[in-house]
Amino acid sequence: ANVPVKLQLKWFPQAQFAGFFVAQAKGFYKAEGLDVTLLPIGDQSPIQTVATGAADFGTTWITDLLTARQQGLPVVHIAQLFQKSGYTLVALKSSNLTDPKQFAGKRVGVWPSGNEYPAVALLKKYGMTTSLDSTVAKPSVQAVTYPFDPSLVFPDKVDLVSAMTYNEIDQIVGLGYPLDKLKVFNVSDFGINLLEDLMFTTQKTLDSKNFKNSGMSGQEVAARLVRATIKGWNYAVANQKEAVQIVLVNCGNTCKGSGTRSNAAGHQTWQMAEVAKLYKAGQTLKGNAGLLDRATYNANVKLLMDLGILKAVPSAGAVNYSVWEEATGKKAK
Amino acid sequence: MASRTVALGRVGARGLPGLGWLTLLLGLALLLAAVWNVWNFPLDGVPPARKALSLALIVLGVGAGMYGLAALARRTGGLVPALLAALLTLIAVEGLLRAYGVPPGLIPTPTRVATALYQSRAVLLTDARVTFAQEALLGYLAGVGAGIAVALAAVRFPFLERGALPYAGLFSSIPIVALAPVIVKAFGLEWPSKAIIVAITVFFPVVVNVVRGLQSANPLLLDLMQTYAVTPAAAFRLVRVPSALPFLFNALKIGSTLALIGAIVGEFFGTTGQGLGFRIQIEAGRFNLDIVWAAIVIASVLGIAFYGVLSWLEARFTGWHASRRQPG
Amino acid sequence: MTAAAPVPALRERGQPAVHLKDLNMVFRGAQGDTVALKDATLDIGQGEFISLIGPSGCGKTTLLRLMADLITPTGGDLLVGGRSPAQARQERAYGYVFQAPALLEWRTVLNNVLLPLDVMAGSANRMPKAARQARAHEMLKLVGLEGFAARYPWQLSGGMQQRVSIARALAFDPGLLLMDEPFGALDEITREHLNGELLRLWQETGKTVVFVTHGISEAVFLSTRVVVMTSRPGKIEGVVDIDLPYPRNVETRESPRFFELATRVRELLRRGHGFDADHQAR
Amino acid sequence: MTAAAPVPALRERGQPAVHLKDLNMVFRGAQGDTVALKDATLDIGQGEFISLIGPSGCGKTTLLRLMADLITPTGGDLLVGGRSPAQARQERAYGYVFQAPALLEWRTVLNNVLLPLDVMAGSANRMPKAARQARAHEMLKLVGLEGFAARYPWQLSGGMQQRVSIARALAFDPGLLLMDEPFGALDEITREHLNGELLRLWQETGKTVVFVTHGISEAVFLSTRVVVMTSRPGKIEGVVDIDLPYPRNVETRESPRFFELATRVRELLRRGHGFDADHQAR
Amino acid sequence: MGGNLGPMLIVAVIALLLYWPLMLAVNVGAAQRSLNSGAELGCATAIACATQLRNPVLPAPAQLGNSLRAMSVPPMAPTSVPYNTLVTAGETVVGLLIASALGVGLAVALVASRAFERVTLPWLIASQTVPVIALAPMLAVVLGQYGVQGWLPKALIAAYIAFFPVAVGVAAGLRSPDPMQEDLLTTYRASGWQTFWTLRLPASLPFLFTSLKVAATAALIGSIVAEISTISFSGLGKMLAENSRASDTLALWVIMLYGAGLGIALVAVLGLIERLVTPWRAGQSR
Ligand SMILES: Nc1ncnc2c1ncn2[C@@H]1O[C@H](COP(=O)(O)OP(=O)(O)OP(=O)(O)O)[C@@H](O)[C@H]1O
Ligand SMILES: Nc1ncnc2c1ncn2[C@@H]1O[C@H](COP(=O)(O)OP(=O)(O)OP(=O)(O)O)[C@@H](O)[C@H]1O
Ligand SMILES: Cc1ncc(C[n+]2csc(CCO)c2C)c(N)n1
Ligand SMILES: [Mg+2]
Ligand SMILES: [Mg+2]
Repeated sequence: ANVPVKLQLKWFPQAQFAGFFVAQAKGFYKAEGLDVTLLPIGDQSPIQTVATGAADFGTTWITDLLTARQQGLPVVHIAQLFQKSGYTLVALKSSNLTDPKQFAGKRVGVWPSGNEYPAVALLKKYGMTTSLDSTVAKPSVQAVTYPFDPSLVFPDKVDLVSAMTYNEIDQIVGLGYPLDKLKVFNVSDFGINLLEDLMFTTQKTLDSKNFKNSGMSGQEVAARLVRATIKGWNYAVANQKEAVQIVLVNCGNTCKGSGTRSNAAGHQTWQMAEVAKLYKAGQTLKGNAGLLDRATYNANVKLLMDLGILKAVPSAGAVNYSVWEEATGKKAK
Repeated sequence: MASRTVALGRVGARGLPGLGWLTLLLGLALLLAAVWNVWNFPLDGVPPARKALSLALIVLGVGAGMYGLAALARRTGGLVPALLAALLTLIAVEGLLRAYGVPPGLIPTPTRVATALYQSRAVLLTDARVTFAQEALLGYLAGVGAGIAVALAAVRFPFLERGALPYAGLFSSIPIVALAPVIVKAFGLEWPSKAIIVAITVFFPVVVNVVRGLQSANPLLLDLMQTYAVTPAAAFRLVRVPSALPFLFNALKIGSTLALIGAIVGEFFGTTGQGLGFRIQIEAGRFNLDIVWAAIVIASVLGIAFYGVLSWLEARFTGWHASRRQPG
Repeated sequence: MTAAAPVPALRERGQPAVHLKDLNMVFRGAQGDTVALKDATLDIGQGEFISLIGPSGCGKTTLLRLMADLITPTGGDLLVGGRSPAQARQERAYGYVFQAPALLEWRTVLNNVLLPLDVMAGSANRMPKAARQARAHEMLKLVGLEGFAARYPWQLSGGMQQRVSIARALAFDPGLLLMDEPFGALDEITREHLNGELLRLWQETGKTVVFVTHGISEAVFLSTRVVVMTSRPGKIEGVVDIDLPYPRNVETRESPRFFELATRVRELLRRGHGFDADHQAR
Repeated sequence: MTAAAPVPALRERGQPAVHLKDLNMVFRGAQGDTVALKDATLDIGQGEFISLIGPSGCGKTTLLRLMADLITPTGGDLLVGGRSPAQARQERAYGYVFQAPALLEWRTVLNNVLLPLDVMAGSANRMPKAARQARAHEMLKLVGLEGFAARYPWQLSGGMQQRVSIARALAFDPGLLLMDEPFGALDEITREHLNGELLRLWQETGKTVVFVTHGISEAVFLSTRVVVMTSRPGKIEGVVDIDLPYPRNVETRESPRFFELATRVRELLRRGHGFDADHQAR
Repeated sequence: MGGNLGPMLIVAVIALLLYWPLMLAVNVGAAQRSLNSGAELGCATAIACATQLRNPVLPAPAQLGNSLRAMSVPPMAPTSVPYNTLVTAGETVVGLLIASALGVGLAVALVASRAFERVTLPWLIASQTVPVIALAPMLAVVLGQYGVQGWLPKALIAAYIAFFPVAVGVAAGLRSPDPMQEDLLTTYRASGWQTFWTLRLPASLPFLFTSLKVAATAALIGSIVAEISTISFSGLGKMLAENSRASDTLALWVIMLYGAGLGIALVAVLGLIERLVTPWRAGQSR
């Protein structure tokens, strides 16, 4: 019998997780002896479901993982899928904003719940502060929080709005603002490359000698999971049309865009193309899909410490390279 | 609601501070020992023997404490037993969380929450001001005012009572959460949208209760007014309004708890960066659950105070009412 | 009875204080109609003291409520002081003591008695505030409750509450008093005391009184005429003229004539009663 | 009175049914103590019919509640059938008719009458279900309500409700009946009818009855002795032996002796009354 | 309520008539701002756009009707609103049942023990003033730790929010019998249980139902919040969350309508049960 594994995604089902859905649909997980359930989630952090054992593995982004560890949750990074940040701030071209330096005095829309850090980091880099920082009395930028839907605030209530390249930008287009009317500030272009979709688990799972009485160790289950997932991603990126079809089967109400582009197939095709760009970058281009780039990681840690979000350098236990090594048979450099 | 039970301030006959206090103090001591026993260890570093000892102490301490508290509560009224119960529970929880090494990112210990409460007091107070004074209070006042106005109209014009009031009953069973996103979308992210959510949630119970109250006037008293041939307005003022007061206060108290919850939920659907709901949401995302709990503590303290003030006003203005009479 | 300018009193007109002719009252209800009053005919003279007596549910209260314009007859004629009941009510021509005390529980005893005076302060029979207070205290004294002015109604026994409501009805000195079992909740001695007071008041002021009671001797003792009613449907069974001499006092109650009249009333009552009427479900 | 095995009746013991010696009851309250009963001494014989009469608030209800073990005296001796009131209550030695009907609104009239039989079904005076039903119907007939068995209390007039509560108290055939103004809400004819029924019942069964009333003639008509009480503090002012012959009927009420006794009671009442007692706030 | 039908219909018609100009007024503003900002809405003027905005402030009746139809069929598909309404209804009902059991038990304890009341009651009141909604996600996480997943945590959170009104209402009800009625049973030497079953419990039923109606709404809020904030594969809350992310305002309106309908239906059902269980109140004026 296959080993039952619960994997916590970090959002509702969509092409952002194409690799996982493909691995499942194509039987890559089965081939590894795993019976994987993919769990969707809304606003909450995937960390908590994994830390409490409601799920065995999860995907999240780096800030979430490191802040959680700082608060005593023993979560461990095991694979890095997206090598590049897809976080952007979007303005109307007509606003004549061309450089982050001009953001002072503007209103910036950000998502709460820990999703606000890339924006904060970018602003800080240009010497600006926000009301999100509780220690600041007179912030130079007014931050507006809202639950992800850009139409709530853009363009009426904010000058700049948060958007993932693969989702919200297309939603904004759907609201009636084609790309040529938008100015997109990709935070990774400004040196803020806080890493996103990664895989993690708990130290306890990794340490278990006999994962759920399967006869396999936790480490081995993790390695098989990572191996099949990378295979799934490689397939999805290579066969995007097919991948989108597989995603659409899984996504119920959640896959549509908004406004005039409120059509699931079209929106997910956009999304697939965009996440493929985030996947096919950095270490993936060097043939090391799934590997966490040490330099980027160190830069991320430094950035978070500069922001005051991390109080100390995370212990070495925060990242486990051996799972990736066991999964790929390569040596992590 | 709890008209008969909310005797928060009454102190019963006091007996000798005997066995009850003694066992309670013993229980507290045992619990403090349990906490001290596992105080300075890393989360995953509590030696099994210490953990076992603390658990044993907690079981004994809670047992002794509850026994003492029960004996005490039989003689002591007012808030004292309840506060002692809270103290007992908090120390026991502190001990349990420390003994099991529960990470603060999951459940913070009471001492951490207290610390956060102190350290973040400035921010939290500003948040509380926005959530309470602007969103909850203004929304509450607007909702109550509109509710009373509509209730008066409904009683004045029977057509409205028959045609519109049933809808008020129906609307009052609509869940706020289903309402909140639509309203935030319609009225924007600033505090007025939250005040509107609050106003709507408060509005319906006020309408329903005030109408019921105005109609609860003793028909005999209305007949009496007839025999005096007074104007409808005078009959209203002399008989209907006083009869409605107990019902109004009931609605005001229900509304007070709904108001805070409405404001906080409203903030989950978008803010300009202030408020207790915003704070809870943002800090939960950063795993700063100590601040989250501190915000919750502030919200409930405000809620209790709000409720208390209303109860006090109720006692002042409806002291004549049957439910407030001393027996005998 | 010094204070309060008298109401433009009914008795000045020389008409019957109350005039009923074939008066009918039918309550329409979901489970059928109730004939509460059938073809009642009666003239009550100025300054009379009329008692209504009859079994429970025979329409005594209904009759009083008709006179007070609290309900409208379904047939027949009704005049109060020569005018329609509605007009009489507008002119505040009568005082009404309800079967239950009907006190405003949020007003003290004194303020309850002051209520009609306050309410009418704006109208023709205006009184300065001090006079109103004095008048209210006087009325409380009359019913033996001057020590309870500052109490709330719930602090009083049922009988005391009833007395407050009597004081209240007397306070504005109406020419016509409609009293629905005002002394029902009182013990016999208090009751007799108040009977005496009421009689005195009636004699001194020349008011017309319509008085509902279950007490035969009370009715005989107080009245100029006793009207005996029967139930299902409510009808006037007979009228007994009470020719007892004045002043009426303790001896009156012990006179053979009193006994005779009481027996007449009892007989009439028994005739129309049929205790069995209650045995069957309506 | 055929059904129901009689309770191990008090009358079999040859002791007074109720024995009071210097009985005191003081209610302690925030605004001071109320002496509701002061040094009451009285022996009630087996099979006696005792009426308690006295002004409102003189302690009549208090005395009944003491006998029923609903409150505990603050001083003096009290024995019910030779035992403590508590024990008498445990033995279900008495039936109590409260001043208000105290019906359970969710039970039909019949089920209200069945209530004591149901509650006691498990105990010594057990009765099969059919017998209980028959008994309840019999009691309803006695009070003239057999047509109303299936109604709910709110569908009845106040007087009818009171009669249901009397039927309920009689249902389990207690040896001692404590009745607190049971006929207060009834018109005089119905009242007289029930007086007759109660008298018949009492004679047939030899029950002991302690009966509170405001009606002097009712008290005289029914009782073997009338106990007159005074208020503030509640005391026994005097006891009047009623030596009227049996059977008592309409003629009894018209006899000179009846009149004499009633006057005696009235005098006693008046003596201890001091209508003025009510004038001052407590 | 039958006699109110005519006036209710008239009011409904008036409300609908007033809705149209109101909707136009608010939407024209929004459309104008969008057009000013250069959006391509597929319509030329603000007036023209007002009834066909993708994100209207107030939806046009036709839009709402279309969405309602589209989201309601096929009724039992996992993506349709009726199906998800049923899911939420199930969680709410189970939550309400748990809340009733808990609330009644608590009420009995409160009435039985003065000491228990003194120790717990202030905290029960406080628990009402705590934004339970903020606690729901954490509660779900804690429950998840013990393998409580799926619909059960939603029902438990619903129960947590709903038990208080039940407890307070029933406690008041258990205390409601007239002291004289209690005395009556004392004279029968009725046991505590007999007094409870024959007197207190029936006396508390009207109170129970009044508070159950309040609790039903609270439970509905609880289960929707729980669906939003915990892992859910179905339910109104899950649909709200999804569609809010997808900027689908019309869908939000449709879901809201279904939620309102569910709340109203729950209260109506309770009213029906109340009539069956308390027949003695049938003709009484309340
Ligand atoms: N509003 C009403 N609707 C229907 N029936 C009514 C109404 N008011 C009174 N009745 C009926 O009219 C009849 C007379 O009632 P009324 O109150 O006048 O009796 P009463 O003589 O005053 O009795 P009691 O001595 O009990 O006060 C009764 O049968 C009663 O049921
Ligand atoms: N529970 C109590 N607490 C304080 N005082 C009480 C209590 N019960 C009765 N009293 C007082 O005791 C006195 C006697 O009351 P009780 O009810 O026995 O009078 P009663 O003779 O039955 O009067 P009524 O004819 O009005 O029924 C009254 O002054 C009353 O105020
Ligand atoms: C469509 C879509 N929108 C937002 C997120 C949430 N999210 C994922 S990464 C990130 C930024 C942090 O660097 C955020 C906000 C998502 N997963 N999918
Ligand atoms: Mg009447
Ligand atoms: Mg009494």
